[in-house]
Formats: sequence, structure tokens, C-alpha cells
Amino acid sequence: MRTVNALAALPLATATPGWRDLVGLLPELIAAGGFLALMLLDLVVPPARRTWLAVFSGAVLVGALAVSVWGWYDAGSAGRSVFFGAFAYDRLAEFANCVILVTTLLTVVISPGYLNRRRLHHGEYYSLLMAATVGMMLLAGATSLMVIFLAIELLSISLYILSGFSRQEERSQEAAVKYLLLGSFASAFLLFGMALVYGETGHTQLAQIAEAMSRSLPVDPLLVGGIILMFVGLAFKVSAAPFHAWTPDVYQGAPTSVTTFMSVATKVAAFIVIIRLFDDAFASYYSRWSAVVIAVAILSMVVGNLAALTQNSIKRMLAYSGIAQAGYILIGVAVGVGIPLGVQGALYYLAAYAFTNLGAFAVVTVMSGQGEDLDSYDHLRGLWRRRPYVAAALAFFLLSLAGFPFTAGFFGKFLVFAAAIQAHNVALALWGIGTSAVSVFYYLRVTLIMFQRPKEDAPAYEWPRTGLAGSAVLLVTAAGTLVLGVFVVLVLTVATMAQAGTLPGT
Amino acid sequence: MNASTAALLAGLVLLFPLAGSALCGLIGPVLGRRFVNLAGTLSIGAAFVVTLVIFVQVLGAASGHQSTTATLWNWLNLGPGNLNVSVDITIDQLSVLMLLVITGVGLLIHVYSVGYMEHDPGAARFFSYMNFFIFSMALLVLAANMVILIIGWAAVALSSYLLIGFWYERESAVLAARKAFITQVIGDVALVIAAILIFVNLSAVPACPPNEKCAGLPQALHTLSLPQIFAHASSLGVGSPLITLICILLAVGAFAKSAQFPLHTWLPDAMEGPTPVSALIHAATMVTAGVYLIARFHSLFDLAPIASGMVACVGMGTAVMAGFIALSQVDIKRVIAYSTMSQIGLMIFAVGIGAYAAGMYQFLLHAFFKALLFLAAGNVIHAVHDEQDIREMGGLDSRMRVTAWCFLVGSLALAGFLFAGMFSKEDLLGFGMINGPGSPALYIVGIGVNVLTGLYAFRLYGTTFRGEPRSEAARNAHESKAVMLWPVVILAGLSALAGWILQWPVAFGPHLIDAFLNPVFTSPGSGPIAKAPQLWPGVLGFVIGLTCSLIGIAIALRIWVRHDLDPSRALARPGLRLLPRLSFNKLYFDELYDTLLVRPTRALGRGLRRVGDPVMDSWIKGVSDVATDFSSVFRSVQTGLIRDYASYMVLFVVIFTIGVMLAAGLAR
Amino acid sequence: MNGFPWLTAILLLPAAGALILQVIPGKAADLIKGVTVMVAAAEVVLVAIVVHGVATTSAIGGGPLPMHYVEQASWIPAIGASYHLGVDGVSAWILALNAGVFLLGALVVPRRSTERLKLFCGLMLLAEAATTGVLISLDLLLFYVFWEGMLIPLYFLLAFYGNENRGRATLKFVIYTVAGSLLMLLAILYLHFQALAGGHNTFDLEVLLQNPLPVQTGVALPFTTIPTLSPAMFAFLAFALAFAIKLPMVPFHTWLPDLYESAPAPVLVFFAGVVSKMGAYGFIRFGITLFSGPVHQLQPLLVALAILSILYGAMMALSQTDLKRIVAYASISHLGFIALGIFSLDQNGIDGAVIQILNHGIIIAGLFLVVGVVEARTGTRDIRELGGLQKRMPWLYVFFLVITLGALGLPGTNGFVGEVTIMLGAFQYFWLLAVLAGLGVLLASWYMLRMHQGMMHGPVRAVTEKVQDLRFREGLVLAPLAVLIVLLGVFPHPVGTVAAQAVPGYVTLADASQHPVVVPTVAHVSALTEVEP
Amino acid sequence: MLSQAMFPWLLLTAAFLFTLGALGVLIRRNPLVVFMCIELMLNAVNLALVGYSSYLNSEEGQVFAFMVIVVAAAEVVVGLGLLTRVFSIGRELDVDDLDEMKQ
Repeated sequence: MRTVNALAALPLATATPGWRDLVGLLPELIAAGGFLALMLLDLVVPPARRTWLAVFSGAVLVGALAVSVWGWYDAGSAGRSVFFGAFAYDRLAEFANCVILVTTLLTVVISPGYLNRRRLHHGEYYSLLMAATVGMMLLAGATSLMVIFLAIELLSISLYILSGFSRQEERSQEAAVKYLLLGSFASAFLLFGMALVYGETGHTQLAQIAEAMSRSLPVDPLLVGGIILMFVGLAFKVSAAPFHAWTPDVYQGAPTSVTTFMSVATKVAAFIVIIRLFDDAFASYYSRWSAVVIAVAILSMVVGNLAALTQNSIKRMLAYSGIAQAGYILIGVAVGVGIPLGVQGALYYLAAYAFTNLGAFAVVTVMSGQGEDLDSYDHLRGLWRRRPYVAAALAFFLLSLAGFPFTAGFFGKFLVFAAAIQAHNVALALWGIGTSAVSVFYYLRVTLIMFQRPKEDAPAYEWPRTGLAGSAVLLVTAAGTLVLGVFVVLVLTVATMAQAGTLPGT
Repeated sequence: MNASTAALLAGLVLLFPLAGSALCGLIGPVLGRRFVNLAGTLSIGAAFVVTLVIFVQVLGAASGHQSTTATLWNWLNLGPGNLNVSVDITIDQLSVLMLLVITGVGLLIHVYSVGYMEHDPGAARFFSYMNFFIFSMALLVLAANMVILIIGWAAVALSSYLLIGFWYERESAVLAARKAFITQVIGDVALVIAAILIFVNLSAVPACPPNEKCAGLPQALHTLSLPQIFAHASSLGVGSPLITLICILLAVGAFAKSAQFPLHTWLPDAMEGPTPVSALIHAATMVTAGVYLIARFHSLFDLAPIASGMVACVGMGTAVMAGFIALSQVDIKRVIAYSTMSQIGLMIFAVGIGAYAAGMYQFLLHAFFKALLFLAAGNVIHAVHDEQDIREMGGLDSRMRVTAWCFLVGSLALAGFLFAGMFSKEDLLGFGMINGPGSPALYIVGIGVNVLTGLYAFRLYGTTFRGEPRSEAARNAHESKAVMLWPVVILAGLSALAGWILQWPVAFGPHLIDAFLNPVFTSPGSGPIAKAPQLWPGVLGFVIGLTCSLIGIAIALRIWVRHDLDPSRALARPGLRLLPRLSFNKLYFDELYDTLLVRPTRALGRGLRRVGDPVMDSWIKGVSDVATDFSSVFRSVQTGLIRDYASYMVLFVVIFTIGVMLAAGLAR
Repeated sequence: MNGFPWLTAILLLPAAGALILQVIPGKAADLIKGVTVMVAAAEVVLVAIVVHGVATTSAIGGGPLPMHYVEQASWIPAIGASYHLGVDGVSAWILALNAGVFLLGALVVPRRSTERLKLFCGLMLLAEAATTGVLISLDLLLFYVFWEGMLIPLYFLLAFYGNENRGRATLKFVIYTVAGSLLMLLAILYLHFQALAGGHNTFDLEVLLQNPLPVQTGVALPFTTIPTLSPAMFAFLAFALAFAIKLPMVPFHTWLPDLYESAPAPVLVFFAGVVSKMGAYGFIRFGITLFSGPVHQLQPLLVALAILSILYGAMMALSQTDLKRIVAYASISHLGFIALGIFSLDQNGIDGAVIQILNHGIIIAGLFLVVGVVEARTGTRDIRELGGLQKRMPWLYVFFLVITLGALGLPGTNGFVGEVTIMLGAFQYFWLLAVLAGLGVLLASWYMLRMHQGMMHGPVRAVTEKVQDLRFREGLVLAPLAVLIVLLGVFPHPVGTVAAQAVPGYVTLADASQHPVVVPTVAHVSALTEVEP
Repeated sequence: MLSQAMFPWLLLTAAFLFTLGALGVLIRRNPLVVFMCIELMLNAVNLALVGYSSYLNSEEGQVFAFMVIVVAAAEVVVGLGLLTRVFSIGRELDVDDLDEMKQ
């Protein structure tokens, strides 16, 4: 305790923030500005012209994306810490920004059509989406417990509202409440963990926390407890078992476009911060938390894949598969300390997962018609005959989720398994192997159903026309999945650089 | 002659029948019967002519240069120390003698077939198969590499299979064909394994005698070329277990082909084929390939006395057995088939005791009179409208004189009186007196075989041709037409005269065939392995053998022609009562094999089908069941209730915290 | 050689063809099939050029396995995976088989009756591209990508176009293959990190062969040695499982008969002719070269399984009544021969295996084509209902006879060449094997004749009453097979020499005596515990 | 300025309150009460934060606590909005009613 106290005396708030600090936050600032602008525009734009909002937010996102790309080079391999160590301006953050912004952009592109069909086209949709995006970007860059907390709450609250966005639908409301109550419950745990970590190290900046941790042997029980509680809170956000229970219900209940967005973007942001915390800041306590992370990883793979095995709702199935994917990414995290390949693999997996899962949900969104969302497997019967290319795309995404070669998913799995082997943790890899062998069935089953004829008794589901926006999104995601599956070197290099330049960098 | 000429001539001998086969088979059905008849017979005629040329060449060649080996093309080269096979052919006295019979007798039988198959819609197919047989038989006798020999060996089996099952709509024919083929495959496998043994063990330096230090280790040859094998045969050891095993395997191959015990049961069924087939393949040529094989590999058998002794015993045993069975068969062709088996048994006995030339001599003459008998039988069958049961015949001699006379000549030749059989059989029995295991034990048995031969030969002749017709068909039977008669007559002439001609210069001495072939069979340095009997013992043996044949003939005539001797009472005695039934049922070999081999295999197959796969992929069902169970468990905890979800979180937070704390405590 | 990337060309041509198909309107069935056949034919030409090059030019590369037409480019430098292609005497003829059989498969695609023909042909072409990739990639990761990728088009072909009971069959197939190959992925990673520890960050086969795995001495017993469960052993077992399932060897074969029974004819021809050979190829190219130590320790087990496959397959073929199942089990039996040749680890044996891979591909394709024709004519595959076809279909009889003789390994047909060479190799490892293999040959002639005669001979039955003989196109497909069966039977020289120029390298690699032998230590034991799940 | 002796007790109090809130979430069925329990948990955290900050005499804890309070308020606003909409007229307040989606 004494040593920690001494640390507390470090001079912090002497300087004032300067332009260089703001540059570090530029993408986030742009997005935030867009968020405010959207709220104002919503008041002036006539209801019939709501698509303009989509166009506007798309423009904002593109701008932010451009700045993030520029920031990738500007931050350089070392990166730098801004706002007195509260926020990281490094390649990891910019990498995350890019993925998140692309995700949001694609979601925005498919939203108008969907929302119009479902009669949900309200202006605040876009502003909320933008707010959530800002939260995620902040989360990706946060290096201070406070910022982490703020960012998480920002994105969570926006998502609570979005998931309840369909006011008429019972399910949507139920999803919102579940997400709200459980979400705030989880953030309470996260918060308590933060309090303990802060208290035991005397700091809220990761750099100093890491320093303080590395000072002593990993023996402080309260600190260990804090770390575990923080992990629980974040594991909830990435919907890793056993903190996954909300996922299927919320994914199923929320409007599909929202599900598309949160199933991908949230995971990316939360995983980035998990990597920052555990593979970097808390590295010296590895011997304590690794067991928990490994356990959660295995649980997620097993529960997710096996529960998905007997699903008959495509949205729930994808939710469970998302849980399983979180497990695979956690393999990379679990062995990530001292084995760069672990973190690189996790990052690669995140990018791959972003494209693949986004594509899969995009298909569901684009194919959701006037009446109810496309959900039951029976809605997919005969899709391959009526919409061959959409069906082929969905099949492709499912193969990628199953981890077949020539798709992004294969190399995601490959890299994390490689990391596990390199860490001499063959058991973990074997769990991954076994569960992905199981997963093959329910993914392939869907492809088969798409080729079957619709049942005589049940009326065939009315699929809407794909439309320009929809096909564009499917094309982009499919192309991304393919590129990540063949020209691995591109993204792998990016991931390597991002991993190399992580702040606080202990 | 030089290698290129040999290659050319041999190539022609092979090419003509092959071309004939292709022509008949592919365009024959289109161009019609005349074309088929011409192409089918002319091709063999051409081959025969070429063979004559070869024969002249060989006769003209200086002694010691009669054998020529040539390479046609490379078959397989897997690099030094591994399998290297080229398509080699050897022309020497032995192969040329075989070729003469194959193409010569073959030609006659083809001519005969023109008439015999006149009304059969499948004539084109028939001639195609027959020509293919001539080709494969020629390949078999010409082969100078063991692999090529095996190829010919199998090709012969194939054509035999095709011809036995020629009338493929008859279930019996189909089954007989399958039986014959599978029996042949047994022989093939035996040969292949023998070849492998030779390939692995043959070496340039003679192998060391056991427990003795050698200067230079034998350097392996890794070859299957026959001249090489024969040249270095001694490296396989003299009388060693190895060479004995090799020779036994070779003998198994020979037995399968030559229908020797215990692989003999296919031959009688093979009579399902058209009669010319029986004459050519299952009497004259193919079934004697076993004899050829052993004669060809004499330089190995010379080194393996045990194996040769076994061969001799099996040969003689088969001769007796077949003769015994032949006594009571009622199908005219089957009787002849068993007699073939018996006669070949004698040949096998001859080569078994090392009297190779004698064996080939018997082969030559047997080819004549057995083809004669079959063709004559074919005439008879034609005359009585495809009736083959001799009990439905009788009294045919007045109705078809020429055939009857020819058949009589054939029967005499078979029984060994006056004509062909007399010379060859007495010759090889003469060798038997002083050679072979436990001589003269087998010789005495051989004498008995003479009696048997006389008996069944003239039982057949008597019941078929003499007495009164016993059926409508037999009553108004009439002589066949010329094209089916001339070959028979020619063969009758050959059977009658060949022996006298070949024996002419030297009575009771070595005959011409002996002189012609001995260079082949004298392993370099030593003389022929089997000693010929001295003059007077030879004469004595000759007389004894002849009398035995005569006794047999006489008894047969009394029983089945003059009917003044009734064996039934003699056979009614308790000790002998079993004999007729055994003979009639072919000693129950088919039933035995059926119960011992065929049924158990089938049963095993059915059992495996029921058990094997289901057990082996039961685990899949297990896995999927377990997975589904877990799946339902995980879904059932997904109650949809917020409070449950929250409690899971709390529960696992507690578990993880306590767990880590405990782990940390233990780590302390 | 001469700079042109031939292998890339033969790899990309089918894939490009699949793309071209996408621009054709789905209605133009003739055009779609025409393009497919054209691409397949072009592929055959290219492969022919490559094989000729392999036969005539001398191999380059000083590695243990000299290769031809080598192409190398960096792929994933971070983990040392490279785009490394090459072909040698072993893969050359399998490559030719691949292209040739695929052409046949493309020719027999039922143009009218196939729904979504475009999809079908596209998937077929993708499947060919994948198999080609498997055969030419020299980088383990690249190989694995193609190996696993091969499943995708095949799965869709089988799952979409199979007959009514395809569901279970394809499921079984996927269970088996995915489970097997995923384990192989772990083994590949093990090799990678083993090399990384040795200072090579690579998946390259040639580099991996340079520093072989340490071999641990087994516990010696009379007749055999109990293998030590070293990590290398586990890695080999993973590879072996993947290959043994694809081959398939008993007892990993149970997916095959069901799958063959439900598969559509063109897929079946390609699958039985080529895909099942990939396992054998994998054993030769990777199994015995990378893991010589484990292979030698497990050799008794492996040859025993091979013999089991031969005899078990034969007995099952003898007791089936469905033509497709008979052929399926016959194929299991024949593939047992190939496995026997490989595991004899003798040059004759491996040469024979390579030759037999080619020959069996030809024969089995022919058999399934015949079965397809007969089923299409008579509407049944039950041998008990068939008979007397020789009378109605003389031309089919001619071709089928030749194919049957090849299948039962009659000397003079191509089936004999491989079998006798394999028996020679097996004999040199242990004499009894040759005898048992001979028993297999005997049974083969039994069940093949049972099938052949059952279909062709006997009186004409109800179902065969009014069937037409082969149409010209069908004859055009079957004739080349029959000709090849005879031609390769009397003149196997070209195949043999090309194979023989490469095989010695494999034999020396498989010779364990070259590799360092380590006595098990604590380190190994710990490594062992790590490997266990 | 907090004395050494008292601090552990304070921490224990915070933990106690936190557990109390968590148990409330698990036990109570009225969504509003559940929400209040969550607020209780957050305030327990605030207590811990403030205690630590005064114990370590670093300001960060107190700043953190302020933020928590603000965020909690925001959460309440959104949450109550949602709850009122879900449990609109004619439905009694029971979180266990929300189980349409399960398994």
C-alpha cells in the first residue's frame, strides 16, 4: 500500500491540452459532430426525405474513415498518448476505427430500405447509430479507466434505445429491456472492478496502472478480483459465455439492421479494449487472469456452437455463432501475452469477423420483407432458386464462419490456433478444432435449406428485391471475406503493425 | 536365325490371329458370315504357314543355335534393382513344337467350326474368341519373360472363359465359365508369387551352402527373363526349400491350367462350351500348357527333386482318378473330358519324373487323337440334335460310317493299341519304370491306367456306335457334311500314322521328338535328367503295357458290345458297392469344395455385411446424439428470464473469483 | 519451364472457366456444357504438355525431392507461407488422371435433367481447380488450403444434386473429412513451429524435409516395436487420419458406400476417379517423407490396415446386390492395394502404388460410367433384377468386359501392372502380405465376375427387355477408357519410367535410418503431456 | 482524511452494498425495483471510489465518482423511458413476463 501511495504523487494535471491532443481525437470528433448535426437535421428534413440523413451520415463516416486512415500514418509505429494518457493515438486505435467506421457505413447503406419496409424510418435512428459509433471509437482508443467506462456507457445506452427501436413490436421492446437491465448490471461489475483496480494501483491511466502492477509480484487479491470483475464486464459486451445469455434474445428481438450493427461493431470495440487491458496493461498479472480467459474462451466455443446446432431461427443461430466466434478470438487474447501472433490473430479474426458476420446479417436484413423479419429457417427455403446470388453470398459467409479455406474465417481461426500451438497450449487448440468441426453442420445445414423447395403447406416467404444498396453491401462484404481469405498478407501486416504500436505499451 | 528375324516371324505368328480376332469381332457382325469364316480360318492358316517357316528355320539352324531370344518392346523399367520387364520372345524347339500343334490342329478345328457354327447367330464372336485364343496360346509359348508368360497364361484363361460361356444365356454355361476362370486365377496368383520369389532370390553367384563363410556375397540379379533364370537357376540352391517352394508354386499354376487334382473340377463343366472349343482348348492345347510350363522350367524342376516327385505323383493320381470317373459318365463330352484329364495326368507324370521329351511326345500325339475324338463327338452331337447323353445313342456306326471309323481310330489311339497312344504312353511308362519317386511303384499304377483307358475308351465307343439305336434322334441320325468331316479324317490319319512315322527310324529307341527336343532339356553339362530304359527292359515294358491296354479293351468290348459280361453282379459285392456311385458322382469333389470353400466365404460376406459397417460407423451416431443432447441442455438454460441470466453472471463471477483466489493460494 | 507459369495456368484455368460460366444466361444449357467441356479439354492439353515436360526434362532443385515447373512466390511472409508449386514423377500422372477423368465427368453431365446447370458445372470446375491445387502445391499451408477447399464444391455438388438419401451420406462424409483434416491442420502447425525453433519460419515442404523430426526409439518386441507417443507420432497420426479417411482405409471407410450410392454420375466419376486418390497421394508426398520415423514404427499397423481394406472390401463387394455398392467396396479393396504398396516403403511398392493410382482411376471411372448407363437404361441397380444385357447391348458388353478385366487385375490389363508391382514391394517387407494380397486378387475375380455376368449374361429379364445399345456419344466416352486399360496393360513403360525417376527420392526420405534418433527424455515426456488434449 | 483503521470497513461496506444490490436484482421481480438495485450497486462503487481516493489522497477517484453519477442518471432516463413503454397500460410490472424469446 505504501508504494502505491508514493506513486499517487506523480504530477499529472500540470499542462493544458493542445492541438496535438485534439488531432489524436479527430475521427471521434468528426463523428461526434456528425451526431449533433444529425439530431438538428432530423428536425428540418421532411419525413419523406429521411434518406438524406443516411446520405449525410454516410458522408460523415467516410470523412472520419479518411481521417482515421490518415491517422494510421500520422500516429506512426510508436503512436502517442494524448490527453495526459487518457487516450491512445496509435495504430491499434486507428485500425479499430477503420473497422468500426466501415461497419457503420455499410449498416447505414442498407438501413433505409429495411427501415422503410418495416416502417421504422425515424430520424433519430441515424443519430443514435452515430452516437454508438462515437462510443465505440472512443472505447477503442481509451487508455484510462474513466474513458473506458464513459465510452462503454455511451455505446451501450445508444444501443439500448436502438434495440428497442421498433416501438410496435413486443419482441423489440423485450430485447431493449433485457439489454438495458443486464447491460447496466454488467457495467456495475465492470465499474466495481475498475474501482478495485484504481484503488489498489492508485491510478486510472493504464500506463501507470501497468507500471504499478509490474512493480510488485502478482499477489494482491483485491487487484486480482478487480481484474476479474473488469473482464466479466467486458466479456458481457463481447457476449462471451457464460455472460452471453442476453445475446440471442436481444439479437433476435432487435431490428435486424441494428443487430447487424451491434453484433459486429460492439465486439470489435470491446475486444480492442480487452486486448489493450489484458495483453498489455495487466500483462504482469497474466498468471492470475489467464485461467479465467481460457475458461471463458472454451465455454464460449462449446456453448455457442452446440446451442446453435439445433436452432431454427437464423438470427438466433447467428447470435450463438457470434458467441462461439468470441470464444475463438479469446484464444488469441488468452495466449496473447508474450506471443505477438496471439494478438495479431485476434485482430485479424476481428477484421474477418466484421466482414463475414456483417455480410451474413446484411443478407438477413436485405431479405427481410414487409411483414415480419426474415428469421425462421423456413423463410430461407428456395432462396437459392429465386435469389441465387444472394443465397450464394449467404452460403459464402456461412462457410467463412465455419472456417473453410478461401474465406476470411479460415485464416482467422488458423492464426489463433497457431498462436495457441506456439504457446504450447495444444489443448486450447484442440477445443477449437473440435468445436469448429461441430459448427460445420449447422452452417452447412442452412445452405442446404436454401436449396430445398419451399414447403407446400406454408406460404413461401416474400423476399423483397435486393436493390442497389443491398447488392453493393453484399458485394463489398463478400469481396472483403474473399480477400481476407486469399491475400492474407494485406490485413495481417496491418494487424501486425497495429499490435506492434499498442499503447500504453509495457 | 538372328534375333530380328525371330522377332519378325514371332510377331507375325502373334499378329495374324490377333488381327483375325479383331476383324471378326469388330466388323465381322457387319460384313457377315462368309467374311467371318474366311478371316477366322485364313488368319490361323497364315499363322500356321509362318510357323512352318519357323520350324524349317529351327531345323536348319546349327546345333546349339536353335534357340533365339528377341525383345519386342520394353514393358516396364523401374530402374536398377527394381522390376524391369521387356516383352521378350524365345523361339526354340519346344516353342516351335507347341506352335505347330497350336496353329496346325487349330487350323483344322477352325475349318471344322465353319460347319459346326453354321447356324449359330454368334459365329463372328465365336471366331473372334477362337482367334484370340490362338494368339494368347502363341504368346504363352513364345514368352521369354516370366511376366509376359503370365500375361499369355491369363489371356489363355480369358479366352477359355469367354468360350465356355459362349452360350451366355445358359446359366450352367455362365457358372462353368466363372468356375474355370477363378480356378485359373488361383494358378495365376501362384505363378506371380513364384515369380516374386525368383525375382527376389535369383543371384549371379551361387548362394552359399548353409553355415559356411563365402568369399563374395551373391549379387542379386533382379530379373524375370527366362534365359537368365534358367542360367542362374542353381543360385536358388539345389534341392533347397526355396526352390522346392518355387517349383511347387509353378506346379500349382500348371495343375490349375491342366486340370490336375485338386484343381481339376472346372474341366468337365467346361464342356458347356461348343464342341470345337472343347477340342481345341480343353483337349489339344490349353490344358496341356501346364505340361509345357513344367517342361519349360525343367532347369528349376531338375534342381527340386521333391517338387518333381510331387508333380509325378499328382499326375499319376489324377490319371487314375479321372480314368475311374470316366468309367461311369454318361455325357459323351464329359467322358472324353475325363479321359483328357487322365491322359494329361500321364504327361504331368512324365515331366514329373524328368522325361520331358516323353511328356511332349504324349502331348503331340494326344493333341491329334483327342481333337479327333472331340470333333467326331461333335459330329455325333450334331447328328442326334444336340443330345449328349450316350444312353440316348447307339447303333450310329451304320448311320455315320466315316465318323464311326474315325472314332474307332481315335479310341484305339487313346487306348494305346496300334495307333498314336501306343507309342507315346509306352514311351513315358518306360521311363517310369526306372525314374521317379519309388519307381517302379508309379509305373505299376500306370499299367493300371492303361487298363482303365481301354475300358472307358471302348465303353464310350461301344455304347455310342454299336448296338441298336436307343432314341428317335439316334435312329434317324445321318452323316455330317464335308467341311466337318475332312478335319476329322485328317486328324484320324495323323493319329494313325504320326506315331509310326516318328518312331520309324529306331524301334524302341529314342524317337524323333526325343532327338528334336533333347537339346532343350539337357541342362548344360549333364545329360537329360531321366534315364531311358535299356533295350530289353523297354521291350518287356512295352509288351506288358500293350497287353494291359488290350485287356482293358477286351473287357470293355465284352461288357458294352457283346453284353456277355455283366459287371453289376461283381460290383454288388459289399466292398465294391460304393465304387459306381463314387465314380458317377465324380468322387463328390464339387460338393466338397462347395461346402468347404464357397459357402463359408459367401456366409462370411453376408455376416460382414450385416455386422461390419454398422459397427464401424456407430460412433458417428453416438457423437451426433451427444452433441444434440448438449445442445438441448444449453438451450434449456436459456430461459428468457432476465433474473436467470443475471444469476448466471453472478454465479460465474463467484466461481471465477474463488477459483483464482484458491489457485493463487496454492501457488503461494 | 521457359518462364511460363504452366502450373499456375492449369490451376487457374478451371477456376476461370467457372467465372466465365457466370456470364452465360442460365437458359443456354448447351452453351454452358459446351464451355465446361472446352475448359476441361484445354486443361487436358495443358496437363499433357506438363507431363511431357516432366518425362523429357530433368528435374531442378537440389532438395531431397527434385521438382519440375517449380514456381515460388511469397504468400504470407509473416508466417513464412509461400506460393510454392511444383510437379514431379509422382504427381505428374495423377495430374493427368485428374484432368482426364474430369473431362469424362464433364462429358456425361446430363444437360437437360440437371437443374441450375450453371451452378453444377461451375462447382465441378471449382472442384477440379482444388484437386489440381492439392496435387501441385509444395507448401503445407497452401496444400491444406486446397485440401480443405476441395470439400466446398464437392459438398455442394453432393448435397444439392445427390439422390433422395443424400442427406445422411453427405453429412457422414463431412463429419469424417472435416474432423480428419482439422487435426491435420494442427499437425501442420506443429511442423511449422518445430521448424521455427530450428530457425526456419516456413511451411515449405522442401525446407521442412531438410531438418527432419527427431525419431524416438520404440520399445522393441519380437515381431514389432511399440511406438513411442512422441509429438512427431501424434503429428503423423493426424496426417494419417486425414489421408486414411480420404483414401479411405478400413475402418474409416463407412462414408464411402453411402456417398457413392447417392452421388450423381458426373460427380461420382470425378470423385471415385480422382478425389479418393488424394489420400494416397498425400501419404506418398507428405506422410512417408515428413514422418519416416513414425511411419517405420507404425508400419506393421499400416500394412495390416491395408490388407484389411483389401480383404474386407472384397468380402463386402461379394455380398452386395446394389451395383454402385459393389463398385464402391471393390474400390475400397483396390485402394487397399495402393495403401499396401505405399506402406511397403519399398521402391517397387511405391512405384506400383503410383501406377495403380492412375490405373484404378481409369478403371473405377469406367465402372461407374457403365453402372450409370445401365441404371439410366433399366432404372434399377439391383443385380438380382438385371441380366441378359449382352444380347441387348453388345457394345456396352465389349467395353464393360475390358473394364471388368482391368478391375480384377487380369494380366495384360493395366490393373495387373500396379498389383504385381505392389505385391513385389509388399513381399519384400513381409512375404505373407503378398499371399494375402493374392487372396484379394482371387476374391476380386470372384466379385467382379459375379457383377459382370449377373448384368450381362443369363436370359433377358423384364427390365432389360427393350433397352437400346450405347449411343455414339456414350461409346465415345467409354472407348478411350477401354483402350487405355489395354494399352497401359501391354505398354505401361511411360508411366513406370516417369514414376521411377521420382520415387527413389521418396524411398530414401522414408528410410528412417537417416534421421537422428533420440532416446525419450523428460523433455519429450512433457511435450507428450502437452500434446494430449 | 480517512484514518487507516476505518478504511477496510468502508471497503467492506461498499462490497456489502454491492452484494445487496446484486441480490436485489436476482430476487426482485418489479423492474423498477430491479433498476433501483442496480443504482444501489453503482452507488456502492461510488462509495468505494471515494473512499479509495481519500485514502490514497488522489483526486481521480472522486472525478470518477462524479462521472458514474452522471452516467447513472443518463441510464435512468433511458431506462425509465423504455420501461414505461414496455410495461404500458394493462400490464403488471414483472420482469418475468419478458420471456417471449428464449432457447
